[in-house]
Amino acid sequence: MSEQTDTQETFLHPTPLLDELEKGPWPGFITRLKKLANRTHNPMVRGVLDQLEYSYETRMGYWKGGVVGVRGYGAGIIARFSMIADKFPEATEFHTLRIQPPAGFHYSTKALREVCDVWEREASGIICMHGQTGNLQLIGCTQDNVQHIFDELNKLGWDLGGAGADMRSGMSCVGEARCEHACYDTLGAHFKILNNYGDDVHRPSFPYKFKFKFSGCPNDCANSTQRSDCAVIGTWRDDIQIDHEKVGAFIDNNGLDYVVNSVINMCPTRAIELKGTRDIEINNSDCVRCMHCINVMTEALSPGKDRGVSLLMGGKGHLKVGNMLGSMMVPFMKLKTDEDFAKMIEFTDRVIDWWAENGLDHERLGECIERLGIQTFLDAAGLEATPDMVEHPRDNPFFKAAY
Amino acid sequence: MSEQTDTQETFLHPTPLLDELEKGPWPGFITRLKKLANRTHNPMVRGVLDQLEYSYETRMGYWKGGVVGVRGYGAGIIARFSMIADKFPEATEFHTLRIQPPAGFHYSTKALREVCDVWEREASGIICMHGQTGNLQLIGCTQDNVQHIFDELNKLGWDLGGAGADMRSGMSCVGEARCEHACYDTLGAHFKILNNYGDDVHRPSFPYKFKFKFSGCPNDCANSTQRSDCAVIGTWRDDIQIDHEKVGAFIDNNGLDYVVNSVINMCPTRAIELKGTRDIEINNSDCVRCMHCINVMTEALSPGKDRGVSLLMGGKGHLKVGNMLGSMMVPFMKLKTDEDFAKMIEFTDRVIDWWAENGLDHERLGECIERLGIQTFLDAAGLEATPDMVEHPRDNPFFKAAY
Amino acid sequence: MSASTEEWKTIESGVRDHIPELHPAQVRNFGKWQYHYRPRPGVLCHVAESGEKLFTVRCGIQRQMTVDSVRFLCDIADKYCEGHLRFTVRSNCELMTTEEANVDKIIEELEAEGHPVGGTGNAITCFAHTQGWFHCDIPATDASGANKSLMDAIFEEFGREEMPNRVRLSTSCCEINCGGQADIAVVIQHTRPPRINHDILSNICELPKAVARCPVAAIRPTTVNGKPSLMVEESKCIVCGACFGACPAMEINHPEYSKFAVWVGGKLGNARTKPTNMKLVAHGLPNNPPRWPEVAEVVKNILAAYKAGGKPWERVGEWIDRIGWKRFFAETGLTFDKYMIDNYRHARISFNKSAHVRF
Amino acid sequence: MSASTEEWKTIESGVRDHIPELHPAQVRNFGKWQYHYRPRPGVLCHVAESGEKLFTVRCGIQRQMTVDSVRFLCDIADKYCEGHLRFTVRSNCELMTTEEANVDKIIEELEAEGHPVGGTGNAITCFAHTQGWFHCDIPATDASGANKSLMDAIFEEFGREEMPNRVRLSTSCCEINCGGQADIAVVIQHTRPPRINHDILSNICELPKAVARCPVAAIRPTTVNGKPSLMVEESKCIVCGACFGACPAMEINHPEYSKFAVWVGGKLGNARTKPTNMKLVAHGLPNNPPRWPEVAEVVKNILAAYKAGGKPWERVGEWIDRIGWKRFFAETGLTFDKYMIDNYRHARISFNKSAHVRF
Ligand code: SRM
Ligand code: SRM
Ligand code: SRM
Ligand code: SRM
Ligand code: SF4
Ligand code: SF4
Ligand code: SF4
Ligand code: SF4
Ligand code: SF4
Ligand code: SF4
Ligand code: SF4
Ligand code: SF4
Repeated sequence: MSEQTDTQETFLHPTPLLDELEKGPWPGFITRLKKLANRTHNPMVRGVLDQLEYSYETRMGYWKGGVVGVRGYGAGIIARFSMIADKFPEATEFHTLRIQPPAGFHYSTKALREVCDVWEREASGIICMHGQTGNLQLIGCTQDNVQHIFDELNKLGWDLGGAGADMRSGMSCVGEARCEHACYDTLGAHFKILNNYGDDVHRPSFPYKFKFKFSGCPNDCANSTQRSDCAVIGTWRDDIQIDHEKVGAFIDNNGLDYVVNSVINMCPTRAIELKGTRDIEINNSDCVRCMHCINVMTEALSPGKDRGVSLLMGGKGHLKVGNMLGSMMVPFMKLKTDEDFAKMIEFTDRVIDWWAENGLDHERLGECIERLGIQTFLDAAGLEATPDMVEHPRDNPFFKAAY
Repeated sequence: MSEQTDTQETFLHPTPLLDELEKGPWPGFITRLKKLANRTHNPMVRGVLDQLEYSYETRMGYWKGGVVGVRGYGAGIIARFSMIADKFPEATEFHTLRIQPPAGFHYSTKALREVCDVWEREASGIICMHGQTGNLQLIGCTQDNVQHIFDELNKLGWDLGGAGADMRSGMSCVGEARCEHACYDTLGAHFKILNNYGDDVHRPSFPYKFKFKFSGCPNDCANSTQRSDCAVIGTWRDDIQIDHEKVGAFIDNNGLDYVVNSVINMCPTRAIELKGTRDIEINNSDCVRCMHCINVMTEALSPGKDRGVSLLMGGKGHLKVGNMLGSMMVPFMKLKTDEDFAKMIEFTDRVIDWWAENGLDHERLGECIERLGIQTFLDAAGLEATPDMVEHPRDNPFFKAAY
Repeated sequence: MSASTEEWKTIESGVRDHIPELHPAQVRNFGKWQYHYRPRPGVLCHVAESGEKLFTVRCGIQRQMTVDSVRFLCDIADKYCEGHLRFTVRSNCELMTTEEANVDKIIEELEAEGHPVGGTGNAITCFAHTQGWFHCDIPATDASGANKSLMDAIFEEFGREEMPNRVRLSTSCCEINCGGQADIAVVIQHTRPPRINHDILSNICELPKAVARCPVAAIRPTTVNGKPSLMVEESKCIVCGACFGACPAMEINHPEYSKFAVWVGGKLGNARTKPTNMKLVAHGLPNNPPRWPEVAEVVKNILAAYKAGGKPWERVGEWIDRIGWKRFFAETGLTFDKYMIDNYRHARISFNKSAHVRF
Repeated sequence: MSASTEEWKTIESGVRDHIPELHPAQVRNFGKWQYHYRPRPGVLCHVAESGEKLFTVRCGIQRQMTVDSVRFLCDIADKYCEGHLRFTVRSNCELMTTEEANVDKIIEELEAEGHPVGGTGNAITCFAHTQGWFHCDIPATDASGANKSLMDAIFEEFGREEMPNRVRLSTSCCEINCGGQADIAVVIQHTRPPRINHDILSNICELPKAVARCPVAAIRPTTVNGKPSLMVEESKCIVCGACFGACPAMEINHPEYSKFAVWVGGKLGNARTKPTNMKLVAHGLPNNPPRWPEVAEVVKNILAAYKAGGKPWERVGEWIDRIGWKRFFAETGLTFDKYMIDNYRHARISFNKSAHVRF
């Protein structure tokens, strides 16, 4: 080991490898953690840095899981016990609370400061903003204290998110709160739908995890297609709105070649035609709602007025089967009125019930559909087959129709 | 049954359903078969028509297989015994000789008439031109006579093709014999390579069938990619030959818009650029040798001069796995000199040996590669991996590299 | 017919040498062709570097020929083609001559005998078809008859070059699909698991082979009347018919429940787009000999929609790629149903894994 | 820290209501935004139907934050943003103001504290990264450290909008890939079958669960030293690491043999082309803390080639689709090898099933 480079204080043990991460322009987590430890003299933070330094040295991880929870809940805490607590007793425990943030990751400073205060007072003071599933992750507390901390946070209006075989916390793009493309209120939908499944967030009873993600339009800024079991993506059924004057202005400003090369030629179905030299026309029955032209000419074009959502189901990561993208199951539904929401939840209830009954242990919805066949799923979900669901009809004759 | 509609002769029994197939403008096989029977009074033809009529009535087939062969060969005859010989004794036997035609289905009338004469004299007189694998199929003889017929044909220079778990007869497009696109001599290659495997054509010892098909260029008029285990497809490595004057003439004749819409815009990799209004330029490193521009502007464009073949392997039909297309295994090799052929056969020997050793019963090469993994296959075949072999690199992390 | 008497020692000659079989002009200009054009539908003219022209007349034949019809073609070849002729990979016959003046004569004689001239360029050409009830041991229909009926139904298009691009057709008499992939294919579809004929099974069937043949392990050994036999787990069975090929007692064909399916968008060559498999667009059509009118209707509708909507050089599958499957079903009047969504091995690959959607 | 004493009855409040958390201008113009533009990298200006403008300053943070750094951002939000702030799905922080004049001040204060401003439009943005040695129980590396090192290496591009289109990056500390699909992803790759720690296995492992977790049935029950244990059939094992998640005794990580792999062309949204999975383009790179220079080198090369060759709006995968994989490997100096050809479940789908080839 080389010499300790941190000269500020002596509270910390030497971490020469980690100190290398204090170099360079990107905000450094080591620098901040060290500052925190030096200010608060929190031994857990020191212990964790020591163990991390040891990981950097030995190139191995040293956390193991376990069962840590709060009263009445079966999930929401990720337990971490050091496998080498004898070496680093200060790192013996390092549990994480997964807190559900407000939809779209919006915070008042008041709310956020309250969390910080509890977390500094009661635990490590380390906060991950945010986990890839979207949780506000409060990293680093002990088993003893976890109930108390949770109670404090719960009093402030915070609740735990999902973990294990349950409904996971949702994620939503900023949507109508600050985006002109949003075709529905992602934040409201996130709030209503996740809270409808509150019980399932807290009490694992599914075959495996289930994630909702909410994107206001097909740009899918919330990564819903790739990373959720049920992607709720804004779309529209009528024609793209064109402000022809602004099209003309756009062409004047950017040049005709830019419009041809970067808009017309990039439409995946060649649905856009140039009209003369200062206008375009869109053949809306060929448009697949990809957003590209609207993205580029955002002042001149916008989604239609008859807006709603598409539901894509079965997305998930690599594990075991290779990455699965969610696939189109409900091409269009309205999602605005209470009735619309009731319908949507009736539908996802049917889907989740079917999966809960049929899914194997550790089997995601997409895998379950794949194993049992899409026909079985469609019947259970009460869906009619449409060509929107496929890139193309089947290319093998191996099916048994009911006739 | 309705009344017999055939008024020419009384040799035949009534076949009212088949007679319906005598209507309409397309050449009718029933009409010709009836004419043949009426002229030759060959009872086998009558019996077969009777049984076929019965199939049309009952919507079921009535042939079963069996073992019929000629001395020293294990394949080449498709045996057919009637399952209802008691009903149609004249149709008791109806075996087929699969004869290998000359490459590209070229015949002198002399050669063809000789076949006809033997076949009318000794058997049914029914000839299928051609089977989908490419055989000249002599349909309809008895077990008793099959050796004699084969001897007669063999004396005339004909030999049997494949059937069963063996090397099947090859197929080739007309190639250099009448096509300006041909990048190698498909007929010569068919002749040399199939005859190299003559023993394997006649004596089944493979896990299953193996087919070669030869197409002179990527238009693949011999359906090699879809329908053969080893597709030999002509291609070129250097630049497309352009006669710029003829490009100009083509544009003059067909219009600029035709060249833009039907050539430039249809190039799969957009490798073609318009130069002014009377010429084009091709970016050959983007060209994927699809043939389209050459097909359309056949006078002005032609394949490069450094010609050879690509080998695609593993193509086959639907059965059990869904249709498998052959896939690129050897992007380029020369196939002109004896040395080139020796190299090619050395390679296909290696592939076939590997498959013969590793293939399960009834498992085609493509299925075997799929089951054992492409890496195993490449190693056995002595091939280096190249990006030409894939549409894209793998999208899952589930492999074990040797390091 | 006489039985073989003398002992002829087989010469394993293999493929017959093609050189003597070629038309002399093919030999003269071998590898030296420069371009071709089509003077009219059904006629090609290839021009060699030497300037020599070779005219080809392509005509339809019945594939299941007789010595008489072969000899008829030989007669024409002797008269006009220096004693040579060829056949195409799609069972058409090609008569070649260097004399332009012979072309019309050849056409006249062919047509007089009922051989239509056409099938070139952007015309439809003969169905690649298979053996069927006429010869195969596992067919559920007759491919030659279906071919004849269907070609009658769309006959005009053989002699016209009016499609956006060539249209390859095929028809197969069982799911094995010896007819291959095609722009439009008509294939028998099994719809019921095999009924097992226990009477004959134990005599004719290699049981383990039949068990091994099943791709989904639906066949299990069992005992029937004290004899070793087989049983099919019907819920697993995907009615592929593979077992029937291995064992004739696995009766998969049925006079009523063997149905026709129609497939589109198969592509064999590499022009523009890569080769593609064909896709299911209609099934459950009756197997209705001798003329299969219901199938013909579907094929005609698809052809009409493609003819009306395809751009020059777009093959059927390329046309659909452009307009989308939703419009394909709308424009052909066919109905998409849940069975058209894949549920076999690579099923999810064909799902619409995106928010791309048309309204 | 004090232990919980009184009994608080949990309120299952679930997701916290977002309305009070929004910036007042977000509430006023909810659902009424008309368009936006980017005055400079890192700054968005959204214009509402009412004409009101909302400026957003986006800055990089360290994701694994401390209460101090959160409070720092709150201070700025209190000063300039009416007491509100938000974070993005990629762990950037966004500070919003209706006062154009505040923008420069916010930027100044952020930069002074080491928070770079950028990540908008066609810039690169923060790696979606994961827990790693810092917290996870199955990591083979440290994603936070790798993220820091890699962001340092390509730092300039965060503050510039000079790429053809946005570049999404991710890094994951095991093959499970919690970081998700990305234009360029850096993921630990297991390369050796798990070593089984028989000492602890029988105490901590639900054996049947571990057996069931294996996707290729490589794990079998066995007996070791008289105790029930497990064994791995190494030739079958695809080193996926799934068993390690189910049972910590299946030790898949290794200080030397856990390697880095680089993936490209993942796409999450639907703009133009459908979402796509990322593809393997480099593997066997050393897991070299604390700075992982070998990995940074590869990422930089890919970015440089893309920056030079991509057309406006083309994402990494779309650029490669256009130029072809052969040129991608040539232009990035990476080496294609046989392991990059899929041999898993849907392998053959990714083969080049055509004669399309580039030279
Ligand atoms: C914390 C987090 C990474 C991060 O640093 O942000 C994470 C961390 C873990 N993930 Fe994850 N995943 C996290 C987001 C994801 C995502 C991304 C997403 O949700 O958008 C995915 C891909 C999407 C998906 O759902 O498939 C993801 C796919 C997985 C998987 C593989 C699931 C699959 O079917 O492919 C596992 C393995 C498993 O569940 O057995 C997994 C398992 C784990 C475990 C629980 C490892 C384990 O089995 O013990 C990790 C706990 C780490 C820890 O100590 O906190 N994690 N994981 C993310 C959750 C934070 C949060 O709640 O906000
Ligand atoms: C005769 C022919 C159809 C025709 O009328 O043209 C034919 C007829 C039969 N085919 Fe075929 N196949 C014929 C070309 C094809 C082709 C096309 C090709 O070769 O280009 C294919 C698709 C390509 C391929 O090789 O996969 C083809 C794929 C099959 C298969 C499925 C193979 C697969 O792996 O998918 C079988 C089933 C089997 O072998 O078990 C099969 C089996 C059969 C059998 C032997 C049925 C059986 O198992 O008893 C048929 C014998 C019929 C008979 O009575 O003559 N036939 N078969 C073709 C051969 C004539 C010839 O030798 O020239
Ligand atoms: C004669 C034949 C080869 C043989 O040795 O028998 C042949 C001959 C020619 N083909 Fe072909 N093709 C022949 C079967 C095929 C097949 C296979 C098939 O039909 O089963 C294909 C693949 C079809 C597919 O992709 O599904 C085929 C795909 C082509 C193409 C590419 C068409 C496309 O744009 O997709 C061309 C290019 C063209 O049309 O200029 C072509 C071009 C040609 C040319 C123009 C080549 C030439 O310059 O001489 C020949 C005259 C074609 C015409 O009809 O106008 N040939 N051609 C085959 C005639 C079949 C028939 O009787 O109808
Ligand atoms: C803030 C954020 C949503 C949120 O609620 O947090 C967001 C916000 C916007 N996105 Fe996004 N996107 C955000 C993550 C994403 C993601 C997901 C991700 O990064 O993990 C995607 C999918 C990426 C993919 O396809 O792999 C995404 C794909 C897009 C696209 C499509 C880009 C494309 O051409 O492929 C647009 C359209 C555009 O750029 O005009 C877009 C456009 C936008 C616009 C312009 C929408 C608008 O009018 O307000 C927003 C400003 C973008 C900018 O940076 O210039 N956003 N956007 C996310 C910022 C992440 C960050 O901090 O870097
Ligand atoms: S997904 Fe659409 S609505 Fe949501 S932030 Fe992105 S661009 Fe806006
Ligand atoms: S949204 Fe996409 S598909 Fe629709 S017109 Fe615009 S670019 Fe084309
Ligand atoms: S495959 Fe090529 S060379 Fe052969 S006939 Fe067709 S176009 Fe000519
Ligand atoms: S051969 Fe095909 S890929 Fe090459 S330039 Fe011509 S059209 Fe393009
Ligand atoms: S398609 Fe089936 S029934 Fe028809 S010839 Fe081929 S194997 Fe026989
Ligand atoms: S029809 Fe196919 S799936 Fe059904 S039992 Fe026979 S082989 Fe198996
Ligand atoms: S990628 Fe693997 S190691 Fe990293 S956080 Fe996710 S599960 Fe843990
Ligand atoms: S690493 Fe994966 S494949 Fe290997 S034994 Fe474990 S679960 Fe099975």
